[in-house]
Amino acid sequence: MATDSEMVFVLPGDGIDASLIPTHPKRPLRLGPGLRHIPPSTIVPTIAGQLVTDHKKNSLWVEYNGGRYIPAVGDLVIGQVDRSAADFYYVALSDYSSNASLPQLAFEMATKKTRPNLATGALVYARVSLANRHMDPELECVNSSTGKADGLGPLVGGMLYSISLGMARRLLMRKSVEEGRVVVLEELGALGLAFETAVGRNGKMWVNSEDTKTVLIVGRAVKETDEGNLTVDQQKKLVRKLVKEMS
Amino acid sequence: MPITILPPSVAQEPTRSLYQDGSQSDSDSDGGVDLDGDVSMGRPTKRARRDEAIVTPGEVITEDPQWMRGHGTYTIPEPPQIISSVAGTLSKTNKLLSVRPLRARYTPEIGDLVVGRIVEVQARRWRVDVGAALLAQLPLSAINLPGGIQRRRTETDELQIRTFFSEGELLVAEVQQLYNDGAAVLHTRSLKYGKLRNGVFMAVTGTGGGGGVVRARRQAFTLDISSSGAEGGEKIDVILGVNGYIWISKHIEGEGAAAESSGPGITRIEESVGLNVYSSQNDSIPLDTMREIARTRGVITALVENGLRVDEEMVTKGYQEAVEMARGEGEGDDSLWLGGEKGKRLADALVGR
Amino acid sequence: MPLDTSTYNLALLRVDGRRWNDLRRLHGQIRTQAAADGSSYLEMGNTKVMCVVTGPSESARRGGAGGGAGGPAASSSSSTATTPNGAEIAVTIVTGGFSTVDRKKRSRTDKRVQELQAGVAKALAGALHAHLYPRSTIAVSLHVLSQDGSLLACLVNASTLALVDAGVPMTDYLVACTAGSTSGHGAGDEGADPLLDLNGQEEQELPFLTLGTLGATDRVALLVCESRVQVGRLEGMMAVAADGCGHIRAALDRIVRDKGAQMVREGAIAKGESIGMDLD
Amino acid sequence: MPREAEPSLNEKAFFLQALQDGHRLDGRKFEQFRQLDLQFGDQYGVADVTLGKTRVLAKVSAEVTVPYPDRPFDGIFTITTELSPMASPAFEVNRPTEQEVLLSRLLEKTVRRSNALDTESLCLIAGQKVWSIRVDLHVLSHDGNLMDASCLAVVAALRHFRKPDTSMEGETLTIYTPAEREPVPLSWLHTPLCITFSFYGDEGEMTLVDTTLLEEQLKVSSCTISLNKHGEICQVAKLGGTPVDAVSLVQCASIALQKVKELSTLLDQKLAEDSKRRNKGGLLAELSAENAR
Amino acid sequence: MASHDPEARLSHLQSADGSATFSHAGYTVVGAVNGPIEVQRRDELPEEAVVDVIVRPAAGVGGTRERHLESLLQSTLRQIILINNFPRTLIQVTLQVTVSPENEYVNAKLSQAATNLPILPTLIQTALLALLSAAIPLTATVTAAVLAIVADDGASTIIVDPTAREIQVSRSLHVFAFTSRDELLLNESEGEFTMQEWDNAFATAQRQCCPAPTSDDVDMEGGSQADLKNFTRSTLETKTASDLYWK
Repeated sequence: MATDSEMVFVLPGDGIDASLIPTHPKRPLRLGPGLRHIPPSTIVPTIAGQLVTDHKKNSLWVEYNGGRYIPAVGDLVIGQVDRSAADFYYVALSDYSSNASLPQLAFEMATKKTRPNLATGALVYARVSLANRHMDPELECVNSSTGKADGLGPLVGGMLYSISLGMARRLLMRKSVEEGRVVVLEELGALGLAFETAVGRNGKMWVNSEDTKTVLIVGRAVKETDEGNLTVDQQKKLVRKLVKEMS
Repeated sequence: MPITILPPSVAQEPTRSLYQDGSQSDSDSDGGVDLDGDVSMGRPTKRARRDEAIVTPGEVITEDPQWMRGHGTYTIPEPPQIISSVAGTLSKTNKLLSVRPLRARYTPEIGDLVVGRIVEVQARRWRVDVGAALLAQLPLSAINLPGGIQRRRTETDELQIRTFFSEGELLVAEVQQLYNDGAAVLHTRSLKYGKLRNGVFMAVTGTGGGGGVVRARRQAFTLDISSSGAEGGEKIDVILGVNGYIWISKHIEGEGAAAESSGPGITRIEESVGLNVYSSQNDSIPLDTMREIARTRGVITALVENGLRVDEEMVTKGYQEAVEMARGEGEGDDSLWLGGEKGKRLADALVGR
Repeated sequence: MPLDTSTYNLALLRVDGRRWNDLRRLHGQIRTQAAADGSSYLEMGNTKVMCVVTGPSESARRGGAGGGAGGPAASSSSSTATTPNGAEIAVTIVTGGFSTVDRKKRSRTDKRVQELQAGVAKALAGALHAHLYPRSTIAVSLHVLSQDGSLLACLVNASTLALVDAGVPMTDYLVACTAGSTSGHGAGDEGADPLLDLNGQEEQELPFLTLGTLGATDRVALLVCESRVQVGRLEGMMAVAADGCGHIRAALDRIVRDKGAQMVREGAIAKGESIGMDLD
Repeated sequence: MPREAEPSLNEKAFFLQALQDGHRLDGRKFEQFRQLDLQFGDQYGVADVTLGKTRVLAKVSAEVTVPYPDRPFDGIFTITTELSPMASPAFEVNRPTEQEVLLSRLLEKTVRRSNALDTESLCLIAGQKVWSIRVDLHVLSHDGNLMDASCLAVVAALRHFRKPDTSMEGETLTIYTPAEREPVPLSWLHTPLCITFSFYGDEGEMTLVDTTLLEEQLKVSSCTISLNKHGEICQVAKLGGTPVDAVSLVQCASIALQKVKELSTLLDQKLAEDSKRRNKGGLLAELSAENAR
Repeated sequence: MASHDPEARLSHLQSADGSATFSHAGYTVVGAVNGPIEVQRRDELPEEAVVDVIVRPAAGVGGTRERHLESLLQSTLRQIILINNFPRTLIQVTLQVTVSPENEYVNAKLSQAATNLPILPTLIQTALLALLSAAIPLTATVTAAVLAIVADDGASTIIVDPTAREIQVSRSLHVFAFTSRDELLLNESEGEFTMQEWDNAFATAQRQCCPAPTSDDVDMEGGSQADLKNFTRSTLETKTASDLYWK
């Protein structure tokens, strides 16, 4: 990932040292969140955080935690159905934000006759298919090229927890243990707890299990790791403590 | 401060004396009542009142599990009981128990003839107040186009939706469909339905008693006014919407609701559904007809005030009676008023009291 | 402040001559307003309240546009209680300036009035089967004509009557009654008696509470106490008030039944079918 | 208008299931409060209450003013509660929500109407000059149970407050600045606090105290009982909601008494700690003030 | 008399998207930022975010004084927030004053007729920290200072961060705010002053708010006055380090 060992902290409006801007010969430069390009060639941070350079992918972004979820195309999110109209569900991604729309046919195998019937207050795991500043975001629960759900769709049962956007990002990393340093889920699984989770980039985590207690343990483990900034060792200790407490 | 002794009210007397009897012996200690000792009060109306004319909220109707609960009732699992949730009369249909409330807002049913008022115009439909809990809707596709043309509704129709019906206008329609939440969808695709003009609107209670419109064989009929000696028109149309909204208007031959029986054959639709069906302009109405419309309105008001049902029979009889009464007292505009004592006399005469 | 009620111990009679467990004269009528969906008039002693119910009718849409003549939208001065996926219950209380001796006008934005409104609305929401009317509003408008104690109780009872008249389904009558205690707030005073259905003067001088129950049960929908009283007295006062609620329920029921019987007699409604058949 | 988000169906169902199994989401017992922290400001009359993630701050201020003509011997005592969008965007400025009205009425009844503060002692010259004591309540973060936290904050701030000392010589009233004379505490009669119970289940058969925002949103009804440690009820409010068995309400009252005793003890202890800290600082401050001159 | 060192806590209010408590010069202000959230239809701007600022006094209800401060803050913050990034949304900044300095020698009046200006820098600074905490994209950061000009036997002296007593005896009062790129963003002056005095005040404020970027040892240079610009940087640096502890 980031090749720079040194942490580079930026504030909005700071100048960025030219050496930090990756210069890949072929790939175009990709700017991630927290940066702004002022033509012709100035790059300015817009938020406070750690500047991260990925020379391989020729990309540059600011890593931070906090704030409100702002939808971006491709994000996996957990939404709550606010109301349904003729062809759409209107889905809330975070409190007080405008609703995203989810076409009723954007589900696996959905036709006019077989589309899922979601009540107000139901949860869906979806992917952001359209997001720009001028329009309300759009979601889909199906991979439009393969027609497969890929695990997306209504979330039935279980419990929803709010977590920080940073924690959601860590949990969604391909190697959440190595890179994200979250081990609670693996630890709990190793102790024989059976549960399933879904993590939304919008700071939501859904946990389900046959056993109510397991859901409670998983929820508390992740929330306490998140709120307490726990290290890997602390997380392991927490898991042992919670499991002991609840049994 | 002087001690005030209030006379006990008549209605209150039985329960009150009962209460005093029960507690007289221990009225000087505060142990007369306690929270747990009072469970016998629970559902006091269980069996004792079986002879009552009506059931009231909270009253246990039956504990027999063979019955199914219908409208106006709810069940509790332990012990299994069907309990009334409204005040009204009991009705049973096979094994279904339901309670018809003494009075309630109109509950739409498919096939009902209703009179409504346009409240809101939307892109492809109107929203209509029919006196129900929810506004009914009338889709653009559910009306007759002027001239009776049969075709899909186009964008042009959508743009000039207000030329058909606009806010505040009245119409008569039939309930075609019901949504899960009880909201009605109307249609006016018949010659007997459509925009209302040349008359007067009145609202009485919908469903249930106390002088409401009752569901009857015919909700719309024509009243012969020749007996009143009216010149010009000899008939007026009366539409008794099941929802308690009523329209009384000048009779027009071959048009409007009363054309029901002698309605034109299907081939004549094109000719008769002229452009004027969506006109909001009244025709000229002879003074006599206007007077008789007002009299009819007075009759219905009198029926309502005296707690009588409103249907074709009562209105027709009432109208004849009113004409007789007016004749007896000599002509004059005063004879139109049928409130108070006069209304009561009319009502008494009708039910033969 | 001289305690006029202090004479109670002499004859065990209250200022108006009642014993501890006497209700005041209760007089009520339903169907007082022909134009309303439901209406009532209720007197509990000299506390007199009028109630008009409109609805259930379609709620004005969020965002303002539309709505209209379908029914009076909840005005900003009313307090509303919402039920999940059901009708919204909007309560407005208007207090006539002439309802009290000092003729003080209470504005509708007065927090005390708003609290009363919220109390009545939420209590009704727990008793009505509002889930039968999604997207609707049931507007309850209460007018206080005269105040002489037990106002909240009278408001609740009048609303119940009017809602029965409007044919809105409910689990049972929601009834309310006050109970007080002849004790001061001190811990002592063991001989203190509970009192039922306080009038205005007693409310001024004695600790009291208003209790609302669902029918003649111990299920408490409403409990409001605004005076200082020993925690040990609570149970006794609640017991007396609950008992009073049972009697008020019977009284309200009688009012409704009398009206129903009259309507059946006059032929305004078809006679109900006999229930005797549930025996076979 | 921003709307308060409702919990999802999944949350509702799971929460109730967990409750029926005897668990709260954060692992607390049904009658257990969250971590409670009470801090006093550097200035007199500022109390900052943190209850889990709920945080409220009360500030007391005093000024001399003219009494109301119908109450010439009483000082003026007001409590203002205005919920700002800081606590939740659903709160709009100048448009009190029902919650705000009920909170303000609760404080009014609990603290003001129960005569916790002796308003007659605020009178300086009858009919002409009285102290006007004002409490401003600021909700900084709202995660449930605003009622109990606010009530504690208001009462703590009032007990912590010192008003300027005064003296009467003949007709002249002197009000001393804090630099001249150490300010004096208010005349305080009893310490009412409130405990809110929330009910769950179809019959309201499960009872929780100190609910989080999510728990609060899912309650079927609630009851707030205000009383002091001597067991005097100042106010009870169960405003509607699902009917609850009378017996459980009576039980709530006795739990409330026990909780209020605990809170009172905590409050007394915190006040004592603060005055001890101040006394030390007070001497130092006096010395340094002397030095500065 | 040494002014207190500035102190700050970030992201400590859980319900808000971003929050900060900032104490400086005898004032303590709690700030919360929510946004971008749904805006009321009637306030909506088609191309920009609406910035709503609410200032609430510690005691008493807000009046014209607070409305004035709100309008100053609103126009200032609109300049640094990238409002074009979030059209048709609302960014809501709530600032709650919790402590304001008391003059030991005067009995406080609730209805203060005193000046609005001294609190302005603290409000601006709190708003900035809360915005950074909420990760709202900004063009730059901002630093503000208040100065009093006291006439002393004909010669006038400039006092940075004056105390309540110094303000009382001052002849004029000035507030300046500069962006991190050293552009003047806001100036409010009141009282009697000459252009010369204003120039001097401006120069002092500029030195105060825009310390030379190369100097590492700011404390020495800044003297007794706090260097808020570097304070902002170090506060956010600490926050970022703590948020990204897992990296």
